[in-house]
Amino acid sequence: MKTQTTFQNFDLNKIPEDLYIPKDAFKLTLESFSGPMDLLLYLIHKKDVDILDINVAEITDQYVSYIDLMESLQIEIASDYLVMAATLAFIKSRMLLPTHEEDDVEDDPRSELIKRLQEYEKFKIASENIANLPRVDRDFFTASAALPKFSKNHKNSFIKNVDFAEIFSDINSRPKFDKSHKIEFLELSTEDRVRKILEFLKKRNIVEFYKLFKKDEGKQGVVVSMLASLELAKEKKIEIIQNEDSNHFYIKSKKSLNG
Amino acid sequence: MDNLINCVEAILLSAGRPIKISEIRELIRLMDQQAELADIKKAIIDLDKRFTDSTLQIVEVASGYRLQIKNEYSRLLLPMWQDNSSKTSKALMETLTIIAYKQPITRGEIESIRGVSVSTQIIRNLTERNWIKVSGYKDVPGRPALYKTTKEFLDDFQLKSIEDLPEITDSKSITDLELNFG
Amino acid sequence: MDNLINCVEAILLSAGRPIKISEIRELIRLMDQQAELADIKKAIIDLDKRFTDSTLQIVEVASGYRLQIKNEYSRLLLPMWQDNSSKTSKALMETLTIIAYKQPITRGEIESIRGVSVSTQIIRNLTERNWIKVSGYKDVPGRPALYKTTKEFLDDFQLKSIEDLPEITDSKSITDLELNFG
Repeated sequence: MKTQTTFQNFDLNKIPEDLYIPKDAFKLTLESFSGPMDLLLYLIHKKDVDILDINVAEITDQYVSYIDLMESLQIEIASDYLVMAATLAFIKSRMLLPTHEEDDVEDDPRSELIKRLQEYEKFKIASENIANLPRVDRDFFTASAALPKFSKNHKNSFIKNVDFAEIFSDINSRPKFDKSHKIEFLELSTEDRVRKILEFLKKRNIVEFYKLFKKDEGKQGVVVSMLASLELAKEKKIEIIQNEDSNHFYIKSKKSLNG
Repeated sequence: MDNLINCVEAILLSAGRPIKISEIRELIRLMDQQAELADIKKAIIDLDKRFTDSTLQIVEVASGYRLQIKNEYSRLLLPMWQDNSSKTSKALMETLTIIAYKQPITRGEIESIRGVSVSTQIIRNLTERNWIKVSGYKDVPGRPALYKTTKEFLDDFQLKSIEDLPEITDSKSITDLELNFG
Repeated sequence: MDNLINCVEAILLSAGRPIKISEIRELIRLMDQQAELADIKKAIIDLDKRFTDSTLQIVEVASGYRLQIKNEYSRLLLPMWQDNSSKTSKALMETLTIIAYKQPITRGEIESIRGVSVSTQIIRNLTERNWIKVSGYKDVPGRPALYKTTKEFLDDFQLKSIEDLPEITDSKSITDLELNFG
């Protein structure tokens, strides 16, 4: 922990050479923050100050430095980090304004942030406690044994017709949200998708939403199709329908389109 | 029936999951036999005694009684099961924790506590592990799903009920100090 | 080591699949202990004797030794596995389907097709139902187990051979939807 003061004066464009924590290890630390609140708490505790005594100006500068550092280490920064940076900058600017004696505690521009930090820290500590509870297949193991032989007639009665092909295509049709689809060259355009949806609706009146994109288009395909659908709905060219009991929704062309 | 202890053992061994006393009674009834809940409970205790010199033990968790290997053998068994399925990220654990203590809760509410968006992957991962489930939809615009933890979550963390979760405390630094704005 | 019988018991009880003597030796070696194959074999025989009055027995199959519940308990246990509306979960059927079509396949590969982790519970459940088995180990770092379906799987689902599985036709796959944005 002591060495970390070194980090505060680093050149924003590169990691200082006297930094004796290896670059990779440092990157790992930065990546291990679960979000902007986690990073902020880290910065506060690092200074060994109480949350209630935050010096917003100082913390803001450090926070922004860390974000810059993440950027230079090419860590993908969630927009939430930037939102927090803006919040801090806003509080900092408010703090710089002259205060009046009669201002009470409620007016402290930091109070909202402090409340959120306290609430978050409570759960952060609790989650560390839960992570340390004994867990199945990590700290303890369940016991079981293979089933005895069941007679054939008994067994056949309980396996219904299973459509394996349907199960398989169902798995395949699911977009893989966990894969990072780095589609470098394939830039999907909403405009293009709008055109294609209209073309398709000429042949068929109604289509399930998931058929509007292809598996290999990944998340981007889903997003572009969604944007295109919303655009068309806004222009009143299509209707978006969802049955109450279903996760699927459908794109239906409005009559004017066909008639 | 004199064989009750063995019946309980066979049921617990074949299930590989926690079993309720009432489930055991029902299986025995289907054999045209009778057993009172109290008898079954006693058989469970006797069975656990029989395991004294073996590697087995009976543990009660949220969904019932389960056979486990005694903890002293965990180190021996770990290499067999070491895989990614037991690994969890900090973000996943935070999300799970907030759901556990604040259930039922929407994704948006979790996000506002964590200050970061909760990825679909985390929700899917928690759902797939059967640690959380949708318990309903909040009556606000958009009708967002409300999440709560499951019995299986308690089982996997060897807990009997949600009250057994570690108590949630305000961090020392927060409670001990007066509001002191400089 | 005097504790060898218990180590063997713990391994077989937690594995949920047949285990080779050499695997047992390896697990014991990882604990910085030594055991000869002959000693392990003897421990297995001793353990089986210990099970005389219990519901368990050790069965040797092609891929090793496994613990099985004695056949006299099949009538007691059948209803538990017959009522599979809830227990044959979607996740379980999906995993089985992927193994059926893509065998031999590792757990990691199943996970990447499903997009979510495959719980140990599911693999164990499928193995205990005798629907899948380990057919070998993939020659990549970590040497993960390769799973394939068994003859019993074919029997239970009334398939004569694996070729009888319904063909995955192109019309059913997403890559070939009518809406083919070129």
